[in-house]
This record gives sequence, structure tokens and C-alpha cells, in this order.
Amino acid sequence: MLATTREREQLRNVKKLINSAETVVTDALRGLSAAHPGLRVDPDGRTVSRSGGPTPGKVGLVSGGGSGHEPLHAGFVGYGMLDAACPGEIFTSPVPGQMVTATAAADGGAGVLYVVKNYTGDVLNFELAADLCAEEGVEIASVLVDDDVAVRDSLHTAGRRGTGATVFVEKIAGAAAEGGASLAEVTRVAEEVNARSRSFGVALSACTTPASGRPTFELGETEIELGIGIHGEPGRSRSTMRDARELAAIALDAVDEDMPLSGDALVMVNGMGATPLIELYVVFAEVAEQLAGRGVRVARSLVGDYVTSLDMRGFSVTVCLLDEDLTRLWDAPVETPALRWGR
Amino acid sequence: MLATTREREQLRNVKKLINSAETVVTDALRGLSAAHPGLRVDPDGRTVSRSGGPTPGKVGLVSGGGSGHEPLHAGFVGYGMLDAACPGEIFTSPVPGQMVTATAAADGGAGVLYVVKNYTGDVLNFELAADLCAEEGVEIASVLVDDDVAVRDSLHTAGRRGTGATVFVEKIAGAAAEGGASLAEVTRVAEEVNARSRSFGVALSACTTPASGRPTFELGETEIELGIGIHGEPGRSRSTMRDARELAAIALDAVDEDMPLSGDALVMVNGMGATPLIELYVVFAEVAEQLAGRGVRVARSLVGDYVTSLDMRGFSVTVCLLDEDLTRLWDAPVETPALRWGR
Amino acid sequence: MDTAFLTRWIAGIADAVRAERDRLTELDAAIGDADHGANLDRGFGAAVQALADDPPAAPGALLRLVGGTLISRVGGASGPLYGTAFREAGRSLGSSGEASEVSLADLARALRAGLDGVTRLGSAAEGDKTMVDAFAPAVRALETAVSAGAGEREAFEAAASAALAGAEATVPMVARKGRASYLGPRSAGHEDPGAASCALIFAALCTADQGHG
Amino acid sequence: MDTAFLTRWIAGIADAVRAERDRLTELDAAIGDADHGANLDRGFGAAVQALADDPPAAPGALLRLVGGTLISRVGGASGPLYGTAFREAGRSLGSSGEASEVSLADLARALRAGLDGVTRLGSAAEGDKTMVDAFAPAVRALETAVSAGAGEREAFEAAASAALAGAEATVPMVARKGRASYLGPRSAGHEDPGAASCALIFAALCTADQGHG
Ligand SMILES: Nc1ncnc2c1ncn2[C@@H]1O[C@H](COP(=O)(O)OP(=O)(O)O)[C@@H](O)[C@H]1O
Ligand SMILES: Nc1ncnc2c1ncn2[C@@H]1O[C@H](COP(=O)(O)OP(=O)(O)O)[C@@H](O)[C@H]1O
Ligand SMILES: [Mg+2]
Ligand SMILES: [Mg+2]
Ligand SMILES: [Mg+2]
Ligand SMILES: [Mg+2]
Repeated sequence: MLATTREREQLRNVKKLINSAETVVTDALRGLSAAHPGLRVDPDGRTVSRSGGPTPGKVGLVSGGGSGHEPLHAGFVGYGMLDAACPGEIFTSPVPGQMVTATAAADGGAGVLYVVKNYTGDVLNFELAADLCAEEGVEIASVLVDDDVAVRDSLHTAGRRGTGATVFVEKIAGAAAEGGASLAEVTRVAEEVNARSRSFGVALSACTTPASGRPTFELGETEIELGIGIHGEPGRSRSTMRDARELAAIALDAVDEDMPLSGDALVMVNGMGATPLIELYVVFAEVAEQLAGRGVRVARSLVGDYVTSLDMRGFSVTVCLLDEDLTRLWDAPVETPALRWGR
Repeated sequence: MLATTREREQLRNVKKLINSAETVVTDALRGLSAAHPGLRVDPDGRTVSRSGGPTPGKVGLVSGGGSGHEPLHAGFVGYGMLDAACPGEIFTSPVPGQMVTATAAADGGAGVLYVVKNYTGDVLNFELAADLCAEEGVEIASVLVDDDVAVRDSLHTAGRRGTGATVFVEKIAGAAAEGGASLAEVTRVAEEVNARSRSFGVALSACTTPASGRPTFELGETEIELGIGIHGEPGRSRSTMRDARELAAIALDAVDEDMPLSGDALVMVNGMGATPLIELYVVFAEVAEQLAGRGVRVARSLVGDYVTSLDMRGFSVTVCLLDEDLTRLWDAPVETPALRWGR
Repeated sequence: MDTAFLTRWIAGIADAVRAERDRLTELDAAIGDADHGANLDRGFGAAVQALADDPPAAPGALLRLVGGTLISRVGGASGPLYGTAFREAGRSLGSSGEASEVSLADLARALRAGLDGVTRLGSAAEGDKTMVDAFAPAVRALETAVSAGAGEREAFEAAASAALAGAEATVPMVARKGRASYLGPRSAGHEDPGAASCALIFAALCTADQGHG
Repeated sequence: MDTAFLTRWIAGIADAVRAERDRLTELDAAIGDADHGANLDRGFGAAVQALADDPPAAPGALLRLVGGTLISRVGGASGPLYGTAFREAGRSLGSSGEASEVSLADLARALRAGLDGVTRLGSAAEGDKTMVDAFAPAVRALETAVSAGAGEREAFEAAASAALAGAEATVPMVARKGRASYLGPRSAGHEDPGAASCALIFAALCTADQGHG
């Protein structure tokens, strides 16, 4: 199917490697399918699951959310992590139907845990799906990821956003599930990871959604946004560009203020989609050094693009305070497109 | 060390996550070191090697080149791949001294293979290093990677550039070395991979080096560069933006014209540094589908950032025609920061 | 009002949303994630299609079909919320032996049920800078018009202008629900996209009524 | 000419390269990879430092130290090439019992040896759009001046203007060596950065000579 003239005009203007704004999610899923024989991908139905189907007797893990955050979530489907994922339109929570299909693909008879990033849309759609699945007799539990310290938590608001910690929750809960833990235990582990994790993000540029073809906000040549989410939303405040050292300090201060840092930590320096790896390593050098200065040991780490925001330039830092159990679960084998070790 | 005022001014203008243009390579190596305990990193001496030191009796693999291509090469140091890497300044071949140090860190007594991308600077510096090491009694062999079909090969020119195939050569020759092959045999395998591999790259934007603070070339809103290298050089020709399908066809045509495609292939769709993963998967979908249409089976694949050009937007396609031996070596365990399976 | 009227209404919403798609997306870009226009365009487009594919016999069934279609096609926050609104509105019109005509009072009751569904699901109150800020005054205006014995045209115009005023009143508000709430004080100064789309939905009642008359 | 002259020469090159760093980098951005200015700035800066740290006693040793420093500090194509040029030039001045003064004829012979080193290593000929296009005519001009019995100032000026003319003549050329060759016909229309820096190197001979006189 060729793009329409108007679409072509648009994609030329934004210069994205796509066929059309309408087909980008489907096309990317076709690519995911072609690249990863270990996944069962339904590009039209928008679900991704392990090609072997549900693991009998294992708690199933399902996550999902808008597209545009790749490799999240589909890139984390596989042994030791998710059983199924359902990608929505760009930055749009998936619909309950997708979640129901994903649940069926994940349900090995021991119940299914939904890993839900705390956004109104994700929460509402997963709630509707949970109702439908419960009616079908599947035992469903949910964990809400809300690690972003840029947003003040309050009873009267939508609460904190879910960002980088999602990767930690999915990996560690996935390991617990693979190890045979019960739904209650997997849920508890997931909640604990979330409780011990905090994130803060910085944007050097906005992102451009294929549909709108325009940056979600405009930044001057020396301006940056502090406290951004992963949907191209503006952050909590605008600031001027600093060097990597200062930006790392701003992020760590924000995290530390919300959750005093100490002991061993799992630390991720995550690129927002258009940040070169060399820059992420520069940031990680500062983060690791400054954490050491605060008495925190970087026991485990990830540096790279894990939870992105289309073509945004910038980074986020996520810190999870480890204990022995969580470290063991983090180290357990995992085999997914985006995270793999021990297999 | 704080950046000077002029540097600060500059880094604000180009908005890079760095401390200063002067320290970016050293700082990134500090980050690499903090993130990967399996590596021995000398940020000032600019060498990266396996933390266990040389493997006695194993052929050593050394590569290196300018920085700005991360994860290449340091991200491929580890079990089953490189023994040591030496990163130069941004886009500048390393100096012979670094190579000599890297050779010492890689030399297990069975000789050392240099994997050299075909650029005059890389070739000359590795030649000088090989002379120095040979004087020290180390048996040195070199393989020249020159897979880029955008450049016409000729006796009277510098020849084709080395780009994406470097990853394939390093992985497959690394597996051969890990398997105990002799220097002659590892060299032969490396040359065979290179001979069976071709690449073609497309840029949607130039990149900006930290030192210059300016894009290496200017592209209009609807312009792209076809046949680019990995140093921000302009390509062979300028063109207008197309959809992913057409761009994939242009790349595959160029590859196929130079090396007729058939049989099983190892295919990489590589991001140039600022290309979101979702777009790379869209390109990969087209590449895989069109290869199937040409009677080629994508037997193995990589989709992601492997050989980058700082913050350039764009992609490259690399195709390597597999046989059974190469497939087995590709599948062999590897444990490096950027490529890992089987361990 | 019959299914023909409601079908015209839904078609009118779909047209308005398509025409205003870019504006809705821009509003969402300012304080959200730039997808509201695309979301509703997809959803109401699908609803029009669903009604054409299998025209429901009764107003209640029609609104439930629209709600179900929005839930199953939109995603995001607005999908479940508007979907619930239409579904609850349809449910309130009774589920068995449904009448083929509904009165203005029936419709007002139905929309009140829809609004209740939205606030139950999203727990937003007026002043939180959401679709509720347009929805609630519009339903009140409709109820007032019913009590006053107004005609359809008058009632719809009152509801439409109450919704529009409600949407405009969201500009200075600081968001407390949805994605815009992450911006804190920076959310002030922008109209809420969901309130803006809700105003389109009530405005489409007038168009549907004119098409009828 | 003595080591003081040669030290002034190297310092003059370092100054010129620093002053022209951005221009060299821009030339390299057009047909290369935008690092030539930074490369030579780093290299000649290091050479000046090396000469200050441990001043060589003889002209040959001085040029060899400069060459070695360039090789060990510059990287890229220009590092080994310029490094070899200086090293070979130094070698040609004899390695043991070196004279502390060299004549204009000695220097011309030394630079010829340096040029030979460059073409041996890089196998570029004139017309390939490289530093050789400035280097070769400059050496020829020097040799001609020596044959004609010219003085230093006159000889250096002839060499410098030959190098400059050679560099300018690279503009229309299509590159056949180095990174610019990847551009094929698109490399035409731009001055070669290495030829441009080579012109600076020969121009610095004049400055060193004036500093002396
Ligand atoms: N809790 C809530 N209650 C009522 N309306 C809400 C709530 N959260 C969000 N909304 C409405 O949804 C609109 C955003 O819809 P949309 O952009 O389609 O979804 P998303 O925010 O998931 O991207 C907001 O402008 C707001 O009017
Ligand atoms: N084979 C060669 N012979 C002579 N000079 C060369 C050759 N290759 C490149 N050069 C010179 O080197 C210059 C580029 O130097 P530089 O930018 O420092 O290195 P790199 O090309 O590795 O980035 C070119 O402009 C050209 O003059
Ligand atoms: Mg959304
Ligand atoms: Mg270079
Ligand atoms: Mg939105
Ligand atoms: Mg260069």
C-alpha cells in the first residue's frame, strides 16, 4: 500500500523512516516479527507473545502501553521477562481487546500479572481488560509502576508517572515468575521493585509524532526541559543547557530527595531515542561517580535505549535500591530482543 | 575539571550530553568502565580489553578506530569477540601507541589479528603498530574490512570503506579464535566474512562533532544523502526523502548490484545514532520482505545501533551471505556489552 | 429522537472531529501527548462504520454500540471515558424492549448517566481541567432546558454553548487529572483537549437536530 | 639553519594551525570528517611541547622528534603522513655525529626525503587531491631556488607560494586518495584540507626566517 500524497508530503517534512503515519506501528511489528523468531507477533491484532505459547503452571506477565517507547514493551517479551505485550498506537494506551488477547497468550493457569505504567489511559484500559478476563475465569493482578519523581504524588492527581522502572519491574518480576513464584509473590516482588525505584528525565529536544509531523514543543538553542515523561510532554520546568556533570547531579538530587539513596543500586542511564550511546556513557560516568560520592555502590547497571520517546534527545536516570533477593532475580537468565544474558 | 567558558558556550549550542569537547572520549570510557566490570578500561591511555587479560594460547583480536561509532569497537570486547580495542579521538584513527598497548593486552602467544576498517588513517596507523609489534616478536596479521558499496573499488583510489560488516567480522572471527583456530585460520575466516558482506547507508541528517559544534553538512527539509559513510561525510549523492520501502529498495539494489544476493543471509539494519528503534524495525520489515522477494532468506539478523555516526539520523543495511560454518560461528556464545548470547 | 437522529449525531461528531483533528492534537501537544485528535478521529470513524455495518434498532442499543466501539478502538484515556459515557447513556435508556423514540428528557437522563460513568471511572471533578468541565455544565444546561419545557433546538443550543463555555473555562485551570496534571502549574494557559472535544460532541447535537428539522 | 630556526618553524606551524584550525576543520567537513584542524592542532601543540621538554641538539634529531610526536599523537591519515615526512626529513640529515647547522640545500634534500616518505606510505601522486599537491611543488620550488643560488628568504617564499598555489589547485580536482575519494565527483569544488595545512607548513618557513633575520 503506497502512502497518500498528503502523507508523503508529511513524512518528507518530518523525515522519518516510515511508510506512512497510519502504518508505522504495524510495520514496526512486521519488522519485529521478521527479526525475532522467538516471538509470536500479530502485527494487525497488535499483540506480541512468546512463540512457544504460555508456560503451563507459570504466572503470566503482560504489559503494554502506547508505541514510541521501543524496545519497551515488546522488546522485553521472552524467557525470564514478559509473556506477552500489547503495543497501542503511538503514545496511546492499547485497547482492552488487545490486552485480552495478550492475557490469553500469557495464561499458563497460574494467573496473570499486568505491569501497568501509571497513566490514566493505561490504567483505565487495563482495568477494563482485567474485568473482562476475570469474567473468563483468569486470575488477574496488576502492579502500577509510578517511579517518576518529577511528578508530585498526591491523592488528588493522577499520581506519578511510570517510566524507566518498568524495565526493572518486568525483569525482576519476570525472573520470579520464571522461578515458579505464585501470583501473589510475583505481584509482591513487582511492587517492591517499584517501591524501591525512582526516575528523573531530561530532554534536549522534543520528539515528533508521525501523525502530527511537528515537535511536541519547541526548545531554544540553549534550552532544555527538566523532569520530562516519555510521551513528548513538556517537563516540570524549562532550564538552560548544562554539562553532563550538572545534569547528572540535577537528576540524582531529584531522586535522592524523594528516596534517600544508600547501599547497593541497580542504575539505568536510558536514552530517549535519539541520544548517541557515547553521550549516555558520559552521563553514566557522572552518575556512577556521584553515586559513589553519596555512598551508593552501582552494583548493576544498564546504559542504552530502553524506554524511549520516539526521536527525543535526552536521557533519564533510574535508580533501584537492591537487596540480595532482587539482585539474584536481576541476575537470573533472560532472553528477549532487548535484554539478554545467561542464555 | 570544569569546561572553559568557550567550551560551555559551544556545548550549549550543540546540546550534547558531554562535559567538554576535549574530554568526551575519556569521559565516555570512564562510563564504559563503570558499567562493565568485565572490561579493563584505561580512559587516559584509550585502550579497552578483557578484564581477565589475554587468553593463553588463543589468537588475540584487536580492533580500533575513531570514536563516535559506539558501540563499535569497545562495546564488542569480551568473550567470543574482541580481546582489545583502542578508541581514537572522535572520527580520528587511534595512534600506533594505543594499538601496541592493545596488542599486548590481546596477545596470548598465538598471534594477534588486527581488524582494520579501510580508511587511510586506520590503515596507516595499524601498519605502523604492526611493524612495532612485529619487532617485539608478536605475530601480527591484519584483515581489511571494506564492505561499503557506495564507494567504487579501484586500484587508484583508497578503495571501499569499512562499515557495518566490521561487526560481522569481529563476531565471527572472534568465535573462530575462541574455538582455538590458528592465526592463519582466523584471518581466513575474517577475510571470508568481509568478502561475503556488503553495506549501504542513508542519512536523513548530518552529525555534529563536539569539536566543531556544527553539522558536517546541511540537508534541506526534504533532502537525504545516499551512500554515506560513518564519519559524517556527505554520501555519493543527494536525493529527496522517500518512504521506508523505497529506501530499503535503494539500499538492497546497491548491495545486490555489487554482490548478487541469494541463499541464506545475515542481515543488519543499523541505526546511525539518532534513529529511533521503531523506525529501524520499519526498515527491517521492508528489507526482510524485499529480500524474500529476491529469493534470499534472512537466517540471522541484527536490528539496532551497532556502528553509529554520532548523532546522525539514518540507517545502513549490511548483508552477509552465510554458509554453514559462518552460521555456526555467528551462533557461538558471545559476551560483550553490545552483543551477548549463549552466556 | 430516533436512531436516525442519533446516527446523524454520531456522524456529525465524526465530521467535526475530523475537521478539528489538528486543533485537538495541538491542544494535546501543549499539555499532553499530541494524540487526542487522532484518537477520536479513529474512534468516531469506527463508530460511524459500526452503525452503518449493523444499524441498531433502538436508541439505547445504538449508544451502547458507539460506546463499545470507542472502548475497543480508541485506547488512551479518552477511549474508556467517552466509551463509558456512551455505553452508560445507552444502558440508561433500558436494555430490553427498548423504545424506538426517546424524549428530550430521556436523552438528558441518558447523558447524565454517561457523565456519572465518566466521573466514576476517572474520578475527575469539575475544575480538574478535563472533559468533565465541558460535559457537566452541558448536561446541567440540558436538564434545565427540560425542566423549563424548552424545545430540542433550544435545549441543544443551551447545552452546546454551556459545553463550549466550560471548555474555554479550562484555559486558566491547573490540571489535576490525566496527563496534563504532570505539568503542574505549567498546564495553566491551555485549553484541555478533552474538554474541547466534548464541546464538539454537544455542538453536533444542534447539527443533527437541524439535519432533522 | 640551526635548531633554534627549526624550533621557531615548528612553533610557527603550531601557531598557524591553531589560528586556522576552524578553517581546516571546515575544509575537512566539506569532503572529509571535520577533524583535520583538531588533529594538527593537537599534533603540533604536542611537538612544540616535546621540543621544549627535551630540546634536541641537532636539526636531524629535532625533525625526527617532531615526526615521532606527530605519529604518536595525531592519529588519522595526517598523523602518520606528516609524522613520516618529518621523520624521514630528520633521518636524511644523518643520524650520528649530526651537524648543528644545515644549509638550504640540506633542508631541500631533507624535505624531498620527507615527501618521498609520504608518497611511499600513502601512494598518492600529484593530482590525487592530497597534501602531496602542495608538498611536491613546494619541494620543487625549494630545489630550483637552491640550484639558482637563491637566499633563504627568497627560497622559502618561492616554496611557500608554490605550496599555496598547489593547495588552491586542488579545488577543482576529484579526490583519488584519502577520505575525500569516497565522494567521487562531489569532491570537486573544495580545497583539500591536507594541502591547505601543507601550505601553512611552508608559509611558516618564511615566518621562522623573518624571526631569525
Ligand atoms: N481522569 C480523567 N477524567 C476525565 N477526563 C480525563 C481524565 N484523564 C484524562 N481525561 C481527558 O482525556 C483527555 C486526553 O485524551 P487523550 O489524549 O485521547 O488520551 P491520553 O491522555 O491517554 O493521551 C484529556 O484532555 C482529558 O480531558
Ligand atoms: N594517501 C594519502 N596520501 C597523502 N595524503 C593523504 C592521503 N590520504 C589522506 N591524505 C591527506 O590527509 C588529509 C586528511 O587528514 P585528516 O583529516 O587529519 O585525517 P583523516 O582523513 O583520517 O580524518 C587529506 O586532506 C589529505 O591531504
Ligand atoms: Mg496518549
Ligand atoms: Mg579523521
Ligand atoms: Mg493524548
Ligand atoms: Mg579528517
